[in-house]
Amino acid sequence: MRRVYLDSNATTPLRPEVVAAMMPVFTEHFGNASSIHWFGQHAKSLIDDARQHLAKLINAETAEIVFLSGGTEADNLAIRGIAESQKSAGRHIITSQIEHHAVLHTCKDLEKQGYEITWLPVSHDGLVNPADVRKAIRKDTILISIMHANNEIGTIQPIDEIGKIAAEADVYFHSDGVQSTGKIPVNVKSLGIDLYSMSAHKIHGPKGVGALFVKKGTALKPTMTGGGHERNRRSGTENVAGIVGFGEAARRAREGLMQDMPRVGQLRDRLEAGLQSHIELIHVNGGNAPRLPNTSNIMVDYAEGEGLVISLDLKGVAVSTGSACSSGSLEPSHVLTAIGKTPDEAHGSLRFSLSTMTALEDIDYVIEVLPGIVDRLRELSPYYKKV
Amino acid sequence: MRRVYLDSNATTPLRPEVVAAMMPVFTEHFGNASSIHWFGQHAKSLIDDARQHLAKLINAETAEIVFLSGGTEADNLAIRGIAESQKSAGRHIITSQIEHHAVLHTCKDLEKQGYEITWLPVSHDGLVNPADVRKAIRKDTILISIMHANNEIGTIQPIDEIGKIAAEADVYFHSDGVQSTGKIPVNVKSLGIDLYSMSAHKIHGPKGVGALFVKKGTALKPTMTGGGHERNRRSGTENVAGIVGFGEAARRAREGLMQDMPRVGQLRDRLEAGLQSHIELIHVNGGNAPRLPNTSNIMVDYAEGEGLVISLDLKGVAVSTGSACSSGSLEPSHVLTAIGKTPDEAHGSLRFSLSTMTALEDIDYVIEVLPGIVDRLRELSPYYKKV
Amino acid sequence: MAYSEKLLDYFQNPRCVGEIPDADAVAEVSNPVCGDVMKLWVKVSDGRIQDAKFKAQGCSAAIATSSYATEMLVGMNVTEARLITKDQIAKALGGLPASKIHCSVLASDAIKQVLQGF
Amino acid sequence: MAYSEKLLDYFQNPRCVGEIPDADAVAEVSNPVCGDVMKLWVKVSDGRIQDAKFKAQGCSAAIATSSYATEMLVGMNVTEARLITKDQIAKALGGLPASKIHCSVLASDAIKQVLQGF
Ligand SMILES: Cc1ncc(COP(=O)(O)O)c(C=O)c1O
Ligand SMILES: Cc1ncc(COP(=O)(O)O)c(C=O)c1O
Ligand code: FES
Ligand code: FES
Repeated sequence: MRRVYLDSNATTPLRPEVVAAMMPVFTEHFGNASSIHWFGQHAKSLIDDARQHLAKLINAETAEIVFLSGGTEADNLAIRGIAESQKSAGRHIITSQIEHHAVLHTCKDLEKQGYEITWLPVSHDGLVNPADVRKAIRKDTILISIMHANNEIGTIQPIDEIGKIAAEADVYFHSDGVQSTGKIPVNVKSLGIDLYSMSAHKIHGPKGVGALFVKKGTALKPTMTGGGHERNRRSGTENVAGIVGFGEAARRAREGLMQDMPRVGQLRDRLEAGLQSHIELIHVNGGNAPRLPNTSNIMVDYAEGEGLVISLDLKGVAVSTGSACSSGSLEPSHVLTAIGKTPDEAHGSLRFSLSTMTALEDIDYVIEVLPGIVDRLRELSPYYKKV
Repeated sequence: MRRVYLDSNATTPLRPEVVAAMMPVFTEHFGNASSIHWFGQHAKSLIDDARQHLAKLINAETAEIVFLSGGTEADNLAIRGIAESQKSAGRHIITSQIEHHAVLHTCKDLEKQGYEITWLPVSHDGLVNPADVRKAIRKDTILISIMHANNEIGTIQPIDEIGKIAAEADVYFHSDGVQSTGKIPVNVKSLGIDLYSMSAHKIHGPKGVGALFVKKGTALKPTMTGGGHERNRRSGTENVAGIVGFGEAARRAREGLMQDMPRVGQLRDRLEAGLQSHIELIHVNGGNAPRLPNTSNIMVDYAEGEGLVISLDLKGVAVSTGSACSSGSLEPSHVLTAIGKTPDEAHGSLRFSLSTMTALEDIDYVIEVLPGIVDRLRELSPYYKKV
Repeated sequence: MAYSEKLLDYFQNPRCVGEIPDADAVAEVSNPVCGDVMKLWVKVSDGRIQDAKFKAQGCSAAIATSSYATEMLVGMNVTEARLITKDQIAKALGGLPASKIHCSVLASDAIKQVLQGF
Repeated sequence: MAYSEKLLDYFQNPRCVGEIPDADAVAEVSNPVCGDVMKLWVKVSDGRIQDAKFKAQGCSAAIATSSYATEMLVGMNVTEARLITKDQIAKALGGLPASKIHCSVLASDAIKQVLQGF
């Protein structure tokens, strides 16, 4: 069976070049980067190189990149680290209703510990209004955390404006850049960001590796203590191979930003146009907002998302209903609810997420098979009446 | 130049079989284990298999194994997780003076937050006295954390006795098993352990992957929040390839426990005998206690450890002075200080740590080159007088 | 795939789909958590279910369990049918993943409701 | 390797090792953090250091910097020699990793101490 993978916002396969970069690290350059002997120093230099690739991708200094175990840890460290270090200054945090669970549940946890969280709403197009951020700032606000690009609908938040507002108010600004890193240009300096979360496996790097950009001078209490690795920002033996893979993935992503991503955007547009011309009563969520070039969230009236995903899977096509983490859950997506969808509408949504590895044929195959699937499910629906 | 790697307690190279198991996961079975489509479900089944290998290695149930980013995270989750979940019951923790920094610094951090820590001393052989543990238990004691085998000197603690004491007193018992897992038999059930830390890269698995055994029913507040992975014990997209590698490493380690480890022990004994017959004034730290078969910590009078390490490195031999994490530090090892060494003595210690990949020739090469190095350094010493 | 072959078969080739225009009873139930719905039509005579048809807008588990349950109904007597449980349905389809157990509630609820008047 | 070639050379083949039995001054200093020691012998006449030798029990950086500093001393006049700083020594050997900067203190301290009487 033909296998088409369109769930890149959940995770991606490694690029062959990334595997090639990692291979020798497993068996030859396998030292512990803290060791002073040859094996250790060689490993350390590999990490230094990777750190440069990451820094370059987002225009940071190498000393500002902290390697971690993934995007979830990056979000946790940013939010818990600031909350803990600033708690004598205040306990108010501003975030949005459409953050990834790694931010959402971390803020909820802090809420239980006595922090106050302002959960900003978003427009029907899935955008936070910077004016709302400004209004929400109080004397005891210690952190603003607004994601760069949303993982479910791909909308890109106006974080440059939010960065300015945060800087004026002298409040730390964290942005979850897990979905944007390597897909759209990022310049942490011009965006006025203090903390930026990244994850390797969304851009053809390995799972279990992430990074947090921490602007020089940012007070951050570590969440993981031990040997004092990563300049005391994060303890634990460095995952050298994973970091090397992340570095290579970042390098390739940066090189591809100008060529690969526009092509991905064209494929995504072709998908949306193709589906819209073959299937009635479908809508693109967040379609009027600036979006990641690779993401398309489509609401199908009179059909349920999981049934669509399973049907597509049986045809070899991998997509998701929302974020992978919550794919076991019956609850409607909090993102779709936040943009004003009813639970019912939210339940009929499909997320297609492409990557630089997506082929034109993959798209055309989906345009070929999905209409029949939707027809079949709609015929089962007690509400659907053919027009 | 011949390269001899005798720093396996810092980290190890991957076994070829481990690399082979991981390879297809990077590019073919790369799904996000939370996704409901084929790619995701396949990834999930790979994780399930790995979880079985881990469970089998230490005689746990699969549901009791939580995959994490390493031993440091395992220690942090165990200690912080219990401290947080039990804080209304009490804030007293018992640990030892020779724990790894991941335990040591985490307890220090809790100390700053108002927890009380009892730091148990160890004997000159590097052993905690179970009677001391019993005496230290108070009404408000919520956790006992005593490592299984020490990373610097290899001494194996009487954790079976400590486990009994903890169970009688109804206090949670955590043991850092990062160095013991896969090197000596471990049975968490008969040892009376509630939490047990493990790390893949010490047994020829990948860095950046670890696990915590969490006995069924243990109340543990997660330190990493987000998508609710690992049965809500640890959020973050699972590092499927890394977990598969850990599983394979665990499986091989279990198979090798009865054959490989005795051979490693013989090589270690040959090393100690060879060095003692060729170099005067050297002593084996912890030599009278039960030790890991792969570890030898040797104190060389009238020479300094880092100089020995660098000299050996220039001959192609990788060893360390103490734990890799602190190898950048001037401070004497807290472990050697705890067993009664002066800072001066502690500074003259070398750690050799072998693995199943160590060859007889590696050992003989060290016995050949080290005497000359020691001689040269001793000749520089203002204190040394040839006997 | 976390679903059994049999469940997937009932999802892909559902039996007893449709409406019964002259049904003796109709029920419509929805899952309060996800909003998925099932509508069930029956023809009953002599205390026995002569025919049953369903329609559903829901997940694959909802569709498969609804179809299987509807098929079960045909020919059953009403008293027996009332005893059908969600677990029985789920089990007959090879079990359901933990997060999907609630999906079979649709069918068992619809049966209970549609048979209320008999 | 975090050390320069030059530093490693001074560590492996240290110059000016030894004792001067009829030295004009001897100093022994130790690093308070790690306990490593350096002993320095000098012969001084006409305000000029005629000969210098050292012994050290310490890390590779300590041995290399001690050796290099001792070698520098020979032929220098005392006033100049007093101005030698730890950074100067470290720099001449290609720099030191952050955690090792303190190791060159041994040599600069020993120089200051041994020249105290002149
Ligand atoms: C926006 C966003 N933030 C955070 C994460 C978590 O990153 P990771 O999967 O590396 O834990 C993800 C993906 O899962 C994401 O899409
Ligand atoms: C005893 C012990 N505990 C914990 C750790 C930390 O594990 P990791 O290196 O996987 O973070 C190590 C090794 O570094 C160790 O030897
Ligand atoms: S998810 Fe709604 S019934 Fe299954
Ligand atoms: S470590 Fe003691 S002087 Fe370098």
